[in-house]
Amino acid sequence: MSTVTQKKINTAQAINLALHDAMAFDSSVVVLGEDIADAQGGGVFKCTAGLSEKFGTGRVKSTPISEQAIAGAAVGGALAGLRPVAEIMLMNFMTVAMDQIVNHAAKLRFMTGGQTHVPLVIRTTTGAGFGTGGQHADYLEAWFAHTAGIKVVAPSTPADAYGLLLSCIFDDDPCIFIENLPLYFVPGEAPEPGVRVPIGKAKVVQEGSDITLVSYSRTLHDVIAVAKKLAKEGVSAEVIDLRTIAPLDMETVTASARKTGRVVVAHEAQVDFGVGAEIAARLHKELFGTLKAPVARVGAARSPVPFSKPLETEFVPTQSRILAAIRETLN
Amino acid sequence: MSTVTQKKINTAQAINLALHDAMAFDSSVVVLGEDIADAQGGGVFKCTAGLSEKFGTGRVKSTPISEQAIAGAAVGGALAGLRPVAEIMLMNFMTVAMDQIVNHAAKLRFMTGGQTHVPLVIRTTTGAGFGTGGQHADYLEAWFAHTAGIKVVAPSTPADAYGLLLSCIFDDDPCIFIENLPLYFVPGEAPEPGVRVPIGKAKVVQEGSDITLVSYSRTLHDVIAVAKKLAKEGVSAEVIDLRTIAPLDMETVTASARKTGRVVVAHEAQVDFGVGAEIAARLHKELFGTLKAPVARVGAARSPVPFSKPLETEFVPTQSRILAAIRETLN
Amino acid sequence: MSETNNPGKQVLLEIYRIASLIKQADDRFIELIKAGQIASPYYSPRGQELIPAAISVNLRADDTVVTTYRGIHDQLAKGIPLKPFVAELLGRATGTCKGKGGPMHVTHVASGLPVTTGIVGAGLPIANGLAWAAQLEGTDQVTVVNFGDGASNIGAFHEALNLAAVWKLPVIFVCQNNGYAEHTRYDLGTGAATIADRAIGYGIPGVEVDGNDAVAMWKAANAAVARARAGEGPTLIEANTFRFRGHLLGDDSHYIPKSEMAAAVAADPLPRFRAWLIEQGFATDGQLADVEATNAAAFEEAVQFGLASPYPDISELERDVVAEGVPA
Amino acid sequence: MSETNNPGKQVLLEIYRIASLIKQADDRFIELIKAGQIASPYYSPRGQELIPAAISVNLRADDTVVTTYRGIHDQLAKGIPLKPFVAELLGRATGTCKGKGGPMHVTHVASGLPVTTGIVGAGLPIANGLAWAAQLEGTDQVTVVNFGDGASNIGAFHEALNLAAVWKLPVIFVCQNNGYAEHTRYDLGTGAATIADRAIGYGIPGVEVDGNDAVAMWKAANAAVARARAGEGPTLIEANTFRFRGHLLGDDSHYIPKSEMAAAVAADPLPRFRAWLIEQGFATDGQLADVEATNAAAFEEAVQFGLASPYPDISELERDVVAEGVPA
Ligand SMILES: Cc1ncc(C[n+]2csc(CCOP(=O)(O)OP(=O)(O)O)c2C)c(N)n1
Ligand SMILES: Cc1ncc(C[n+]2csc(CCOP(=O)(O)OP(=O)(O)O)c2C)c(N)n1
Ligand SMILES: [Mg+2]
Ligand SMILES: [Mg+2]
Repeated sequence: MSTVTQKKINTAQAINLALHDAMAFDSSVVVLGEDIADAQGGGVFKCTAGLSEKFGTGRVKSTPISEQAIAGAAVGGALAGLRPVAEIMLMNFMTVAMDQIVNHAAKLRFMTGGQTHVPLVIRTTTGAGFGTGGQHADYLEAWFAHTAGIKVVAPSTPADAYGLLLSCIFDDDPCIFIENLPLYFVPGEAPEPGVRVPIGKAKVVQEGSDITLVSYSRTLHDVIAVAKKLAKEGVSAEVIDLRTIAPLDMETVTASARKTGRVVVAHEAQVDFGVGAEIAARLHKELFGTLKAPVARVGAARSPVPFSKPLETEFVPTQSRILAAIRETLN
Repeated sequence: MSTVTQKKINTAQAINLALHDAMAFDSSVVVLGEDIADAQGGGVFKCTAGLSEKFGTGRVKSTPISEQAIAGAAVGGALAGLRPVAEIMLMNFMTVAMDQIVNHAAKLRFMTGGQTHVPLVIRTTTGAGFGTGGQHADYLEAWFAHTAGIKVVAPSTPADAYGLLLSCIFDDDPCIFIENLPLYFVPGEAPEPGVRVPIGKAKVVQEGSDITLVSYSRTLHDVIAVAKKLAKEGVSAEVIDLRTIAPLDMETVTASARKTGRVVVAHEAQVDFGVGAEIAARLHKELFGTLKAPVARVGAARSPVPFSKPLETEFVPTQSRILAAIRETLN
Repeated sequence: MSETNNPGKQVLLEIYRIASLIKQADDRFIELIKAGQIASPYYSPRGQELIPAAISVNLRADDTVVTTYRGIHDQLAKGIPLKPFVAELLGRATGTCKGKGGPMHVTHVASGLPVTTGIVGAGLPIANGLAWAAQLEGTDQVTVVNFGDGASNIGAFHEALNLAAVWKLPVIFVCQNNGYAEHTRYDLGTGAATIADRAIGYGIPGVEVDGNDAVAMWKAANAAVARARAGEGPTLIEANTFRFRGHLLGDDSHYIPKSEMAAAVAADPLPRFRAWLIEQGFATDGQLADVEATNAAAFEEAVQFGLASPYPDISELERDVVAEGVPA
Repeated sequence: MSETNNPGKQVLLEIYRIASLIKQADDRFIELIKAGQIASPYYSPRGQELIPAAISVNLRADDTVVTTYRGIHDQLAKGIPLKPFVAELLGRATGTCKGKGGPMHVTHVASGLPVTTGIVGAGLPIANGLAWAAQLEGTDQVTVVNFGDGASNIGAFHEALNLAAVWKLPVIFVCQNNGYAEHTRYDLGTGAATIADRAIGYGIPGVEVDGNDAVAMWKAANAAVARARAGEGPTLIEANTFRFRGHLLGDDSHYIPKSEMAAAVAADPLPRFRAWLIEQGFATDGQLADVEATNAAAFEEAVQFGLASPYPDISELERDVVAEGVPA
């Protein structure tokens, strides 16, 4: 998605902009979540600031601390023709709302034989780095990607956050929209107003010929940094930002892997049974016998998220671990 | 696990036997769940029959319909030195208890720096075949396997159910014990009293040289049936019952794959982001360049579980789909 | 809460028509299951017929009803068309859900039955969302959500009632208290003296009513529906009743004392209501027999339609997972 | 519920010692955070000190207390040793959790602090399990679980109180009602007139008390603990209080009316209690100043210990995930 303007905004602002534009564009778009209305500060991360003042507290509702009720109200509202955007403050809190998301939102279209559908978005954020410890920073995208009927999106830039959120809001099926806490505050290229980024399309962030680096969300930025280092050594890396986890854009990933013959997948979620496993399994099959090295996977340490700073710093897929995996894959 | 006796029992009986033996052996073993006490019938599937009569309603407690309270009581009991075995009637109902399992049971050992540990077992059952429709038959093992700190077990025979349940009960960390509803009623070789089956050890059910078939839970039986058909055609299949999903016994799987060069993984869970992906990703790496064909994955249809019989029958990984995947892998 | 209204003769006869249709449907389904023509667990509502019958006559076609696996009484009361209804229980392509939902999940959007869940308590938060949409759009539609006594102990119940109270949603929470949650007697699983008491914890009206008394049930529903339509917010109704046929078909109710069962059977609300209607001169035995005969004929026609209908094509596994033409 | 007991002088002074220690700790932590020596969100308990102080003097060392991210007051009151406590907030290897837990998750099993959760409401079901173990083993230990007003709206609260009631567990559910859940005022998120009212829905005692009144708080806790020890079951205590320093450090409390904040500050329970102790002749200003000085010295020693302690080795990432020597 190219853009003309040079203005920079951060992801929190981009999300806010997308919500404003979507609500102005379509009166069926409604927003709910804890502390999201302006009287409560417009969201703890300010992503929903100004919405209730502009669109009223009927369409923009702060809720009690009741994630099952939040998700359920979103499901019911969607069944009744609304396009609810529910904020589940942090991804770990989705663990109390899994029933509504997995047993209901994901399935009702099918279980009703197509009589109904559930066009809702659940926005949530996560990610290590701010010392929030073991219960506030998990990446659980693989759970939802494993569930038929749900789309999973995880942008890494403000512009993609804007364009993908619009696409999710106007998609006719449930979407899990995964934001990253540290990225909220990182400025980037501003989006083009109203321009939607398609769900299910990865983005080649940087073209290259020696190796393919696949990532998404915050980790993508570390991958880009590592790619820059490699460039200085004369290694040409192609960097792909998945942007959508489900459905996976294997066309883009496979095309790149076919070209480079070497692939490293990096994400902040656990490696085992994670998104990297699905990508590796598919590349192994689709490019059988043609890859020059096995697909490498880099992820978080095999532990809960630790509090202590030095541990938290090493917990995530660090640039040095990403680099090590690349070097191993190159040899 | 070999056994001398010729007596046959089914998996429901094996589970019941393991619970009786564990409770008799160690007074810290306690059991809780909906309708599990004898006054309520000893469990809807009778797996807990006779326990409350023998060990009292203090150690064997029926609960309200409150899965969060059930899982939480198990976590707290475990922290206090008990070895709770909680029954979550069906796996889909674990969606309302995910917080206690994933944010607490799995993490407290780490988050307390080893001051505490959580030796609980959550028994649950699932599986299509009985016309229970979209919200009563999902396989969600990949979610738990993706979570650090939890073990995931899914036996396919009465003897393994008995021996693995004992191991899980006496393991010092949380275990998710996945039973299969249709298998409850299938008789098999009786276990040797008191003999535990180790967690994390797959079982070579049948040795073979042409192809490796990896499965677990109910699907394993279809795989065995297909292997028998293949034998008649002179195809020698090695059949592996994983028995434990996390930690995966890749040693056994890899050794077999190294020998046969061809692997098919079959399970009733969704293929995408499922257990088969992790196995394929690891084999691809560990045996890079030596496999004769890509690892094939067979799973449920990419949909919720349908009610209508003909659809339900085709939803699961049928023998014909397993066979087709094998043939493709053999050529 | 005004309970001054009274149901008239026509309303009472309509309640009887619906309740007797439910009983006939239940009897017939059990025959079909025993004949192996429905392969699924089946949760009989026998004994609870008067509750939805007395509620539904207070509802409009555009009001919505959310129910559970034990829901054929609620669905029939809301007016689901019989042919696609029966076909759904039979898993046929002509069913309301093309056979994909089945007995535990019968829905029919056109009849105001958008969600039937098999997860205890899950319908309550969803009902709030339906009511929120009506509130936003300024229609005066109401949503009735049915659940059991056992469901009142799950977290979703609590979160949903509290949210509905705080948002003043037009929802009627109907707890059909049949005294048992599966095999667990009310008091063994529930700390509250009455489910209605729990309304205090949400600052909303909590009404305990004899769900086996058509007039009392009608009055409670009438008042709650009026309150919801007027924008005054939700009501929790506890309708006391009993289930005669166990938790699911095959359950021998061993956990129910023989005396309790005997007393309940002796007080079967349906024949009692029938006798009362005659005794009060609202109808003659013959007139009610005609109603039953008409029901029976219509229902049997639906059964034959269902049995003659094809099963869905295997390709239906790929359909309705996500919107047409979009990769799943 | 007998509230006849009264705290004696020694008890009142101990309550003050604890409460003032909590305030001193809070002040010091905020200094450390502003100095960049703790890198984590911090949830100040300032204003709520008297609640755990008055509860803890009713507890035994072997009783357990479950708390939340806003928990340093509960932890200090239960008697957590200061050095490993401070070290944990600083993320050091000498911390109670080797620095792996951090400010939101400080636990110390030896002090009866086995669980501190960051998930709203999650501590309540876990408290039931701790109490169940005590009930089974026939010890008369009790478990106190602390949570906020907002937490009373989440499903886990409901399920936990109901289970505790039905199982007659020795649990004291303490809702520290500070009037706000993050930025949401009590009445905007909670349908109940009082949280204590919700006890009716579980058939257990619900006690509303001024949590800023040490004597009233002590009496409520004393009665609830006695009831639990006697095997008579759980109690829900709603302790009304106020938080002075926002939801978490950095929160400017913009959502709290200036007048409300001013009134609260004017009624700060800690100086009020201090003045009352002197006025009642329980202590002189000098004696209380000594208590504060002793606290301060001990706490500063702990801070220096923490600051001088090493961070955990990176290998700690692999440790404590599962039992030693077992593959994760
Ligand atoms: C979350 C969840 N837990 C458990 C079950 C299994 N289950 C199905 S019905 C039922 C009993 C419900 O009792 P009640 O709410 O009284 O309704 P009734 O069946 O009596 O109409 C249970 C435990 C479920 N479906 N969902
Ligand atoms: C399940 C869950 N939802 C949301 C949050 C985010 N959160 C943390 S504290 C808090 C407010 C809690 O308010 P209250 O219960 O009144 O306790 P207080 O902070 O006032 O002590 C919220 C919403 C969480 N931690 N867990
Ligand atoms: Mg019931
Ligand atoms: Mg509060």
